[in-house]
Amino acid sequence: MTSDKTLRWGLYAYILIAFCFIFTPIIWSFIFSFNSDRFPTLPLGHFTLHWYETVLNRPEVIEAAWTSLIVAVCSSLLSTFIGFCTAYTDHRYQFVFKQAYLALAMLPPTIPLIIMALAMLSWLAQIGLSGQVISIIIAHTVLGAPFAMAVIRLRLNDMDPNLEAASWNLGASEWRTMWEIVIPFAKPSIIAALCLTAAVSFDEFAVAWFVSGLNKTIPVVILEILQGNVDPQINAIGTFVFVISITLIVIAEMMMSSKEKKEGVPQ
Amino acid sequence: MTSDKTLRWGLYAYILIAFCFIFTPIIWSFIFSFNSDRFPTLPLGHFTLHWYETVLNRPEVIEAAWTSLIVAVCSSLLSTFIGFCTAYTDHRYQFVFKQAYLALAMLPPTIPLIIMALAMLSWLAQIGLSGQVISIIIAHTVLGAPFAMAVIRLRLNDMDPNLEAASWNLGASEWRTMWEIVIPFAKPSIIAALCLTAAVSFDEFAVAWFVSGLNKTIPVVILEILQGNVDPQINAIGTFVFVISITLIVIAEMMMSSKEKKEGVPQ
Amino acid sequence: MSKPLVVFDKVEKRFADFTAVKPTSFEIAEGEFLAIMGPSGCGKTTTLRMLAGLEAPTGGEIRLDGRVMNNVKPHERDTPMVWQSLALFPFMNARENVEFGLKMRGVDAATRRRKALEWLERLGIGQFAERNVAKLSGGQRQRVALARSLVTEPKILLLDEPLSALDAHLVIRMQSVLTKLQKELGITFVYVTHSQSEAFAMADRVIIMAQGEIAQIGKAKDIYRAPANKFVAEFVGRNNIFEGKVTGRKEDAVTVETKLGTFTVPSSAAPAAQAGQPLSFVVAADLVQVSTRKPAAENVVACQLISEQFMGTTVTLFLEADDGSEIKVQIGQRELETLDLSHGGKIYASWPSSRAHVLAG
Amino acid sequence: MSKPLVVFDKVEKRFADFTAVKPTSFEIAEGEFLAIMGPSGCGKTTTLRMLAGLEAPTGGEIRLDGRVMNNVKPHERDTPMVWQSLALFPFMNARENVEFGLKMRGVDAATRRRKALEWLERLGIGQFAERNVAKLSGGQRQRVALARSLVTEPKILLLDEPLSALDAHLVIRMQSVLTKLQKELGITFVYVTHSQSEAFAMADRVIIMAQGEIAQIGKAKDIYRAPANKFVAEFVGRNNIFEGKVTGRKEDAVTVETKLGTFTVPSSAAPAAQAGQPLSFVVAADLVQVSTRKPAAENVVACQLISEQFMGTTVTLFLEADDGSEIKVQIGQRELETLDLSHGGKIYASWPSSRAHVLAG
Repeated sequence: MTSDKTLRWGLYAYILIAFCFIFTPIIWSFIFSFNSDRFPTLPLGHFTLHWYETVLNRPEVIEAAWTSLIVAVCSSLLSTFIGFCTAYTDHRYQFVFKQAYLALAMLPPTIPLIIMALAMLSWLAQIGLSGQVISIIIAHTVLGAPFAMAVIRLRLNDMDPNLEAASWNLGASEWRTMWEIVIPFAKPSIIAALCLTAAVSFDEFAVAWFVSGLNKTIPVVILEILQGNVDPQINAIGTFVFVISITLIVIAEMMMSSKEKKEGVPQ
Repeated sequence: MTSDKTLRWGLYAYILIAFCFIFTPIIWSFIFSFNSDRFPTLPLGHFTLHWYETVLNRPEVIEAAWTSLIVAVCSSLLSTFIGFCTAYTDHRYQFVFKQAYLALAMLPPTIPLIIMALAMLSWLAQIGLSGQVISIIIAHTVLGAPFAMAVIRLRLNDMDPNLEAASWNLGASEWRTMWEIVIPFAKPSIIAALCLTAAVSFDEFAVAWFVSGLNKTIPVVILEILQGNVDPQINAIGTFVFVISITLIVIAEMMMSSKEKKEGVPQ
Repeated sequence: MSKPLVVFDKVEKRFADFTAVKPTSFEIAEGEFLAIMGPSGCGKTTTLRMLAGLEAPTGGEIRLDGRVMNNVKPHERDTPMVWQSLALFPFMNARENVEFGLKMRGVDAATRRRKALEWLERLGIGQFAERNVAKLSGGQRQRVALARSLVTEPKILLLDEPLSALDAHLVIRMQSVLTKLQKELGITFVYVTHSQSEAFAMADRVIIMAQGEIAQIGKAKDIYRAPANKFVAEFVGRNNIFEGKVTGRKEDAVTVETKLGTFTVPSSAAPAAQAGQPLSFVVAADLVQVSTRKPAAENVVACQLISEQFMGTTVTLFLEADDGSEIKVQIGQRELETLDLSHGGKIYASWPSSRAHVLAG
Repeated sequence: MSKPLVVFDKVEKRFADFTAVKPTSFEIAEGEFLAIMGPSGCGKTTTLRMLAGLEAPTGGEIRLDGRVMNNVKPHERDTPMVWQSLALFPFMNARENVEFGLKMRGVDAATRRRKALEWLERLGIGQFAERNVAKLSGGQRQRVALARSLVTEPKILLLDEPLSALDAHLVIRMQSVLTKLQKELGITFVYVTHSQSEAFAMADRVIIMAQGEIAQIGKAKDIYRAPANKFVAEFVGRNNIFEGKVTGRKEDAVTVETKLGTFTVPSSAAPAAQAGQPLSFVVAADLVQVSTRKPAAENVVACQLISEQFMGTTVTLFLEADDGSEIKVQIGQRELETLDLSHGGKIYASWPSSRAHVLAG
């Protein structure tokens, strides 16, 4: 078929562009994080962990890593909990204005982050929460909950609506059914939601920067180091952040796709 | 049912938090963009368009708006084109390593923006493209194409695989079928992809800031103004950006949900 | 009939904008196999769900074993159900699925394991006890669902179109499993289905529902032979229904004028018919004869052959009378071959008056 | 038989890992209504798709009207198809759908509009011409699909299970539309289906396919009366198949020993049978008689009743012989009522030897 090649070309072209402009730079900075030369030039110098060592000796980086960790853990737990509640409510109940509620609940990720950050900056200053870790947690929870809800909702949509009724029918109360049936069924999506919201929090930069005050997260520290001098330390921190994010996202993806295998019913 | 209230509470709680921490600040900055007082205090002063006027008199804002517009239009066209080609290739052809290609094609949005920005900064400097508008366009195209692909793929998945065969069967060549059948069928999703990728480009801040050089986009200018003095002009620009983004996203949503009505076949 | 286990006393179910079940009363005897049959939307599943407590009646009273059940929660009843979708718990293996009901009743682990294995064994799938339910075939999954519902030894088992997803040959197999099981256990089965074949093959009594009401209740044989009204006659099978007016009455026959012509029915079938009254009667498709030459029978209609439907060795001929109304005739495939029927040619359908069944009302 | 319009000459289709169609030869005459029937995966749809050019044969030659079609692209053929999913273009109205084929052939707007409306009118849906196809009923959509394929006035129409998504009563209606249309237009129909009823009711000739090969080809009547082999006997209907060895031969009868007992078949049906040879024969389910007392017939098997299947006024009894093999008996529902069959009691199935049909090979 003649159009075959032309169309496949589209895919290859995109992969090529993506490689040139995203993957290559990332591999580039990964390589130079282990390179002894101060400036990125070819040929490479020798292998070194020096830049990682200097990074680990900077107290503000360690502090930022802790802040990032605390924020990511708290906000992913909170947003997954909220996400599960909203997804289950949506799955199970019909009520007036449900569509409107859901539309509102899904809105936060569609707001430009810079606008959200700006607005929160002035607002948090008004209510005296500016610069607190809790304010970053709240911001990231609000940001992450819609993702958690979307992921868990997708899974609950696959649940036979009679599954819960079958459990009641066999003598389990509503809460027992929640523990014995609904949560086990949704488990892969709950883990996926935890990973995904942790990654969102870990990577988020604009809000964290505007809101953080003294409690800086890792992306904020990267920017601050960068504003000082160009330094392979940046490559080291960048590689570290990249590996964590991609790991979380890969786990989330695996959890979400594993359901298909489980559901597959042979004839 | 006893668990009813507890669960619904989850949804309400989230809406409440979202309102307090996102919608209120945004409404807040919207209101103060029309308020005569220089500092956000209650009671409000009188209604004014003064801040919009001053913004429009700043040449760097006008320039940034143009840059943003050019970047958004170019990158949304490019990424929708690439997205359509990849989605169609995926829909129609089976080939070796297809899964791997698709996984790579979907990866860019999962990379933390700050890392992507960092990596591109040093890479573009290496290849001499730093500070060019074209480099922002390329970056946003790479970023937007996976969204475009996902949206168009969703639509193509709903297409009866026999639709194309039926068109050939009735005497249309492969290219003719593309124009007469595939593109009309995918039209809502193509429009949605254009809006969505334009919004992504319009809002994106980290990459644009790191890569831009003299060609600043709107989010970059916001940040620069903010680093000077606190000023209700920020509220004016923020409101402007917010309205554009939300409009684009609402159009995209409408296009994506309209397909359900079209497909509904009465008995 | 032994004492009633279930009593529906003017039970009604209204939803916001429509009535699913109009006030309905019937009884189910202990040990009975009752089928509730009807087209989709007739209220049969709602009736079953009310018995399981999944829907609350908006009127009347449901009594199970003498106890009023209207406000008893589903998990406080002992009315296990076999679901159309089976609703097996996908993250458990077959044994764990069967154990679930016992676990919820607080039975200790060893006992429930033993009982679950016993039941799986009894239903012939003991070797699959530790297999994930997703890896079982349709028939095996069906048996797990049955075992899961029966392991708590209930007095009554509710079945909601349990065989509708199975292949035809498995349906036959499972029908025999179900009838055998019901006889051996002696418990009451309430079986909801839209399939006449399943209902007629298994049930002691059949309820036919239409638009939230009981259209007829009785033995399969009686429903088939003597449909109570037009709805049942149409639903149950290949019946030709004639509507008309009584025009005369002789000793042994009543003449009825319909738009297809004037026919006679035995006067014993319509003892009270008066001239001028409306009267409907039914002639079953397998009692109609066809011929290509006009026969000298009492009731003859001239038709054209429109189409045929082959079911096994039986053929249903769809004929169209001159006024456009349809007449169905069921004959054997061998018999069909002896007739020279060409599409478009004249065909005469006829039947003896004694074959007509007069509808009430 | 008039001259062949389509010739399949040792046509074969292999995919990477399996052979969909083994080398197959047959001809289709001009104006013939040919049905290709078989279970799913038998290669019937692949055969049709090769004719439409949607699959390229990996061997052999397909000729249409004398022209070799192997490498002709789908859009360069004139072999319109009616799809199982209909494949109507959802963003066009009924008329635009019908016009599509003409538009692709460069027919001017006025002419194609006129022709499209003519065809919609002819198929009785002229009033829905401007309606979106999503807003039409199943039967109406079916007619749009037919009109869309026929508007270019092809010599041949391919139909891929076109009625499988319709309700039973609509199937009957559409069957009559299709047969009428085919007679009036005089064009060739190639109709792929898994439904025996559709094939038998409409087709002049039927091809039965199994695992990529033609199992039997012939008139519906012949296939039904004399299945060529075990596969056809099982596929076509309610046949009881007995496999055994010839043990003796008398003037008029051959005795065959099977695991169910020794039976006789007429020697005219197996003229060449020698003692010791394997022999299989078929007894159609409607030719078997049942009784509760042992009859004095030639061929008797003692059985138990397992289950029943009701189809209209016919009942299929599923009996199990002592060795566990199944015997099917088809009787009328009225006849069933005269028998006192209880589940579990002994039942005798019997048939006269003359009813046995000996299978070839």
